[in-house]
Amino acid sequence: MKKIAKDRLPELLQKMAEAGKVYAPVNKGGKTNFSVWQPGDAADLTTLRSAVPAKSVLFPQSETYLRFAQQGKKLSIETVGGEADEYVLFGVRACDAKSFALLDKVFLSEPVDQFYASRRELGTVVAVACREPEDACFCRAFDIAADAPAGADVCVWDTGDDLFWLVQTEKGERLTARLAGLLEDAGAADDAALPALQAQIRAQLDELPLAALVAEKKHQALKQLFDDEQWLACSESCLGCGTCTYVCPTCHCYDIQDYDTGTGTERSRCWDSCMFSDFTQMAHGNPRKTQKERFRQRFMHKLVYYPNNYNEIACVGCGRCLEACPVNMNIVKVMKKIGGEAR
Amino acid sequence: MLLEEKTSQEQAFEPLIVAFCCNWCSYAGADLAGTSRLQYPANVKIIKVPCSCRVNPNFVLRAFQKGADGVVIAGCHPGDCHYSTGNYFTRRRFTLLMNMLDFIGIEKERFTVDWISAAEGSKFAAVMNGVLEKVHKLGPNRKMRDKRWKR
Amino acid sequence: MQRIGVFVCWCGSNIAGTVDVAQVAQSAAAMPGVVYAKDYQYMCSEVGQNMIKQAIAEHGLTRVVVASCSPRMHESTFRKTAAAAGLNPYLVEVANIREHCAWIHKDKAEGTKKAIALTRAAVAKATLNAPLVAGESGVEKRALVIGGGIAGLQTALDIADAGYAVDIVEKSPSIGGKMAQIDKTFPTLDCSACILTPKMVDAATHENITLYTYSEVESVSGFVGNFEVAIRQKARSVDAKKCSGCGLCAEKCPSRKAKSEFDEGLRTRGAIYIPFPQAIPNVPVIDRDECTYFKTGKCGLCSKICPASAVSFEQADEVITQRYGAIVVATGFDMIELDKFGEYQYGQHPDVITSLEFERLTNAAGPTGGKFVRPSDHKKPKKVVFVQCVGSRDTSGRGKPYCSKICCMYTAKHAMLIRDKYPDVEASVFYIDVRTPGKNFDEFQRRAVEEYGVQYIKGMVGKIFPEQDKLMVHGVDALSGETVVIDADLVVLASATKAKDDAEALGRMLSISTDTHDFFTEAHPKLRPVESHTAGIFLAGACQGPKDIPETVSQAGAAAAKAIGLLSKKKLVTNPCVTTVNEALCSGCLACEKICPYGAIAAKTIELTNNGVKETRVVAAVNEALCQGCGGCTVACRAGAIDLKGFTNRQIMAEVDAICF
Amino acid sequence: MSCSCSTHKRDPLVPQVAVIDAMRVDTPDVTTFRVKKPAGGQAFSFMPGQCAMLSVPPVGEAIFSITSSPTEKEYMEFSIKRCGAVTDHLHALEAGTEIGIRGPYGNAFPVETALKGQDLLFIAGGIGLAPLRSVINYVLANRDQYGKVDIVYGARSASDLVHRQDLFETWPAAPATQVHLTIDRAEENWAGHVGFVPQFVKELGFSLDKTVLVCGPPIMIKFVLQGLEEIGFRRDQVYTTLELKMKCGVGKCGRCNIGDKYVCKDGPVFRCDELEALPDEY
Amino acid sequence: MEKIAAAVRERAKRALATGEVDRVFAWKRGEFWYDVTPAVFETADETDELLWDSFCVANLSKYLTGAVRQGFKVGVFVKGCDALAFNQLLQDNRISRENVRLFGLPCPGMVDPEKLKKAKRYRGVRAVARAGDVLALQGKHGEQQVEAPAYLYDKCLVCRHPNPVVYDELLAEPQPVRTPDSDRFALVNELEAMSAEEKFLFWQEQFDKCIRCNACRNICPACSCEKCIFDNGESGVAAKANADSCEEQFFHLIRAYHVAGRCVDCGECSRVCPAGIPLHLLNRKIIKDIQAIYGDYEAGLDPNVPAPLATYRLDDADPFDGHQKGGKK
Repeated sequence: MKKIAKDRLPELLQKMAEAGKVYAPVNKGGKTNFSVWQPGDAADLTTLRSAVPAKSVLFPQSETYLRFAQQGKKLSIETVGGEADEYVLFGVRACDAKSFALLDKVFLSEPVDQFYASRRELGTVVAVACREPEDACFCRAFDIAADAPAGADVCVWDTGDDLFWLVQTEKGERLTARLAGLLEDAGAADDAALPALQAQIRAQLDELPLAALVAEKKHQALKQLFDDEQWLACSESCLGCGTCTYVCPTCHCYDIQDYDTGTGTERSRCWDSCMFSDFTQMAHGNPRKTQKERFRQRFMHKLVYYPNNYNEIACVGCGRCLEACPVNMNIVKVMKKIGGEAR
Repeated sequence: MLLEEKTSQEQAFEPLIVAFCCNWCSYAGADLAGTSRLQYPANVKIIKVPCSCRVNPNFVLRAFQKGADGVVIAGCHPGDCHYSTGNYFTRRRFTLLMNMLDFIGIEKERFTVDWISAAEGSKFAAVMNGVLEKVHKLGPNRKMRDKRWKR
Repeated sequence: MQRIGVFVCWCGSNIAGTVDVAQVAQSAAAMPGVVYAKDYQYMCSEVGQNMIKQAIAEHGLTRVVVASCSPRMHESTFRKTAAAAGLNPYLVEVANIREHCAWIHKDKAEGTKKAIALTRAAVAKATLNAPLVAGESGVEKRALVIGGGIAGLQTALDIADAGYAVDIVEKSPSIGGKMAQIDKTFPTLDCSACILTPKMVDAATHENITLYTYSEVESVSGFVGNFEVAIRQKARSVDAKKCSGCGLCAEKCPSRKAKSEFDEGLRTRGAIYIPFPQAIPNVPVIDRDECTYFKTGKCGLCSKICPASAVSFEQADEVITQRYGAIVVATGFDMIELDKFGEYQYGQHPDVITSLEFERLTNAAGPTGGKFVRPSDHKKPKKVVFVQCVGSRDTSGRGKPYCSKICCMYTAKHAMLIRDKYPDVEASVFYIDVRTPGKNFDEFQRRAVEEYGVQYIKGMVGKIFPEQDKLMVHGVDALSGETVVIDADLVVLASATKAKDDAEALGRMLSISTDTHDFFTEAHPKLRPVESHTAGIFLAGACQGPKDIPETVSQAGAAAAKAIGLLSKKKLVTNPCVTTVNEALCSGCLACEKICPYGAIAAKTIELTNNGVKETRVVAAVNEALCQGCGGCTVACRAGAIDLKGFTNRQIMAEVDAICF
Repeated sequence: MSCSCSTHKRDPLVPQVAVIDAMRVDTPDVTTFRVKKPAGGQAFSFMPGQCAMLSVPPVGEAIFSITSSPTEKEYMEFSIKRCGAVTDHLHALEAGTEIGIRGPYGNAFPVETALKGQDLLFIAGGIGLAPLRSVINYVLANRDQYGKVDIVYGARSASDLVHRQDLFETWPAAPATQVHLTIDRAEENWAGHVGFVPQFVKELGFSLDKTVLVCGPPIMIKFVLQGLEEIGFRRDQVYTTLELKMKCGVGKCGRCNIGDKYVCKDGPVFRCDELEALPDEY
Repeated sequence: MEKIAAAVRERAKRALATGEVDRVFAWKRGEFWYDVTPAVFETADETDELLWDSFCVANLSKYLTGAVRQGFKVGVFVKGCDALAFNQLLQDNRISRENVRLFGLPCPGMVDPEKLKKAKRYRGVRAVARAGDVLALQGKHGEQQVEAPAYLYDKCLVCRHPNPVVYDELLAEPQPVRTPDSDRFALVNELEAMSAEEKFLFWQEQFDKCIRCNACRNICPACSCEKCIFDNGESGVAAKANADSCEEQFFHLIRAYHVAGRCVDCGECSRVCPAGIPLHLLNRKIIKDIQAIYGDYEAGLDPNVPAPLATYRLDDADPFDGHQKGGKK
């Protein structure tokens, strides 16, 4: 294990940035989000949840990936999407790290989404353990260890004074090697302090209001769950905004749009939400006519369809939707109502 | 002589002014300016609308997005509206919009509303010259530009 | 995508002089959708037009763009050209590269660049043009004239003479209006009644004219050619069919407290009365507020003595609904109240009167039988002071900021008449300016000064103090700067004219606008002075602004001509550039309805099945015949549910994009 | 993780250039586009029932079923009905214009497995003939590998019948192939059957050993399935192809799922007994 | 507040039991002490779950549009700001007054859990009770009392109408108005005083955070269009994502403009924004301008008074006049 004094974090980021872009949680205009770190930016390791999940680095909210040029009847197409250079994604939490694995199943399954794949390939993920989990956290329901984030290339713990740095993968090794001058070897005392810190985190997790939440694949038949009469009651308060979708680290629906640049066309894709009324609107009708159907789609997808296809629930318990929903409707309430324990 | 003194950068800046003119007064005023051979810069390009009250704030923002450095709405003088009350609404609507643009940091000088009658060819030219002068001083509008739009 | 043809006009050297037309055509050829582009010397010439027609046929053009002079010039020409080639005329767009380009720029490169941009905008708009078809509606061959004064009478007579039915609605019990109250008219000093009465009789007896006196317009709906008007005929309490007009009832009526409206309150009348001897119809009316029978249930004398048993206390208001093709508003004017002008003692002292009261005072049929005496002691005054601009040209807020226009002339008339009849009476006039433009007007006023020795003092009266039986008029002679004090016996105030108090309400009913002073607004101050903004509604007389009689009569004739022109049409073609509502998008907030100056938008309830659930929803509906196509509603509509044909949101934004190219 | 350098590997969302070789107006609102690579030939290989995404910048993309048979190697055909911005734009193009194309998307009718050797009954309505035509022509091109072919096809009116040459000349002339046409309402110069497709199918009364392929408007499919069941067909004998809003075509953008199946990836061809297990959300 | 809550429950129960209404829109307890969800109650039995506490911030008025349109008779609880919203919806013809039974609830101001969180008073809390302006935070380790005003939503601190302006019956004693109205525009004034550059940078940073989730729009009682232009591909201005920053400017400017003169200043847009954009400032700027230029008008106060953009005065201020007089230059 390596370590570095916490107040030297800017130096560390600076060093990383010398080799390529570094995405880090930075507070701008009152909210912390992952953005390309610039000298002078203070990385925010206190805020647990970035307003927008870290998936935005791998799967940007909006990405122009094609350029068309037309000359008379001739058409030429240029691919401009994806990432070309190595970069570091610093400060991801366990839940967000887990979300990458869930997104991988969608985007890296055949046919592979090359734009996502390039970002996944070229990025080195540095995860940070959560020192102070919050009330809305329920990552534990999905066996995610907030005290020991998995799925990252490097794991970092904030002890208050120091950052412990534990390499997880070869990529992490390479990054660590680049930072050799800054990171120092951790001592025996540190090695002992880490389990204590982790235990302290776990103890906090035990105390959370949702600590007892069990998330397992629903056992009922798909159609039975689909026809559950609770959907109406659950969805009645839903405003049909896309807040839950856009703050969700696992939601991955997207739209494709053309933009006329005046001299050509740019095609981009952007996040979309199945909560929006026009998501499935076709010229001759809409299979999901009311908010109930759209609401059901979102949660059936997370709790039933995705698990059917990939054997895991598409939720990481980050709690963002619990915090962000304007009317406090969220996946926990749905999990408890639909085909689950009757309250 | 004056032109030569300008820096090359200033010379390169050719502002684009989009002017929405009501059919009955200001468009006719622009026609009169033409008939009277009054000069105003070619940077001003006119879009005809039946009445200034047809101008949607969307159009104004759209023009700024697409690279306009200034936008003008010209209608009949209040009280002279062909549709009797149209420009009274124009007046309220764009009083608020102008203030909003100012509030988010778009210079007020980039957005002009003026009343130009069919008989005021010279006023038309004067207003356009004035707008251009102001916009020229401000320089290109970068604040609302859609960077994807290539001009 | 469309197949667009672009035609670039040289306009001789007018355009070609500053615009490289060939380059414009060449650039146009590369614009999206353009399949044909050509330049020619004169597109509006027959050869040019044929070129367009031929290209439409040969290249299967679906849209035509002409880059030429202002569309105000030749848009209709090119539309007709397209129509002749079988293309909907509204698929034509004109790029104004002459007035808006060639004529204002000197640099050819610059001009060419701009011409290309303007053409691109026209192409972009044309791409989104939709074929539009003008609708048709019929015309009800009947006109309504609101107001039975000289303006209304003249209008009605002219329309009736042209062979169309006309109804006159007059609020008071008799037609005649203000002119009937006037003694003599300037500048010829004709007897007002002598020239008016024949017209009143003509109107009453004209086979095409129906009079609704003591009546008011209650509601107006519909649109040009097809108005539907409800007229409330107030209960006269006298059966007009039975009444012989003998006047016995009015003579015997024991109630004598009511002030005569006709005589400006200078004498009283009965509760049952005929407003004035020449009144038409010559049928009395019971003023129910004054009538003892109506107040107490007792009396009924008139009923008892009426030889024709025409008095009918039970008579009720009647509402008549009638359809009209045209409406002429001729509601006239009033004089302002003078309660804010305390310095003149009007209302305090009986010998301070208004000019209109003076007319009654000098009238042979007036309260004094034409004897020139002052109201207080019925003595002949020795010194009369006239004060002009009482409330006119007054920006203090007490009066009106405009010039009432007639006062200079009638004041001169009054002074002249006094001096003519009673050379021993001194007449002085306080004035700010003397405004006498008009045929023989200035000569008239000068005669007053020069021949009749009326003393004109430039200046305003500061205050009037009653002193014993005199009125001490304190003024300033602005020319000498000296204070002038005149010990007058009678003071006549030329009070300002104003619009009728109910003008704004009537305007709302008719969907026509009023100006700041509640005078009705003409469609264009110069070019359409007798039309209102609402098609089919015309204006005559002082309801549109202060006017004298000759002006009023000529405007009445003009309004009649406009109305006749309208009524003579078999069909009206409606402007196809009107708004339409996309009901699927409309949320029924009716913001559009609230701002429509023509009342063309109304709520409509539709039933629809939304996701299998039946719902009723309110949406806006446009009456295309009323819509004039200003497009104001489209901006009020947040959802873009209401859009203007020919100037749609998409079209204008396409123009913006193209211009910003 | 595979190599993912975007410049070397084509993303599934990236189209290739193809050219509209010819356009044939079928009905007032349907035109058939013949599309090939600029150098000639199919843009990619496919099987009957699969779809392709066509791009017309700057309007956008839309997915269409390929109506030509893969056995026609020189080109691909798309019968496209005007119903939105992309199709409007396509209809206004001229032959020779280049567009973008990507695919193939979705599964195909099981022409090489379940349909082999079977008597086939095709039932189509309106533009629904487009995907089935690919199968029909594939079957006719490999005529000896399949049993009898019956084609029931209906449209609103005679002028709305697409692929008239196939309907009136090519297919009736093919061995052991029968074409049964109907239109919704009687009209002059129409001697054929009048009535809706579901009723017509019942009237024709086919033997129950056929394998059925159905495509048409949702309401037609619904009543055809009902009718077939009434006659005695089992659901597992019937195949249909579905259409939902699609953007990516590769099962990722999240719009076209019915339950846990993505129409663009797991469909669009479904055997009707499979559909029954899915939620009724299409 | 508990006492009123009981009355609220009782009233809802009675309304449903007697058939006075078909449905009641109210609030329901969620997972946490601060977690309250709007809910529809259809039977009297369900009303035990009904709630009235310091976290009933959600405005229920907008939910009425659907139910009323389907012909149900509905009962709804309205706080001060909710009642303004109700009136605005009424003015926009989105609901009809006849089918709605309005239960007015004078509001003591709602508590912002974020503020408690920031003040580190958040951890371990399991329930919050309120008596007047005292909040009792009950946690595992006992109770802690704090002053409520410090933790109220900003919007509640400048609330002008704690008491409903329209109701059929009022279920509690009216609340006093907290702060003078003038505070409301403090931030607007501050921004107005900045230079164009500063203003632009401020908003740029704010708009950059926007994720176009539409929460601000969907919660807004003045945003009640059948289909928003930003959702309508045909409108030509629809755009889903922040492909370019100008689109956020466009969206927020036009949204603010669309609610100009109709915004009841409930502050919900800012409350629900997951990116923390002070969107209400755009609306307040317009409200301030309207009041300064066109006189006192308060959206939602009286649905019969024409909205400022639906009317005009001949002598309206003309800020444009005088830019270029005459033309005789």
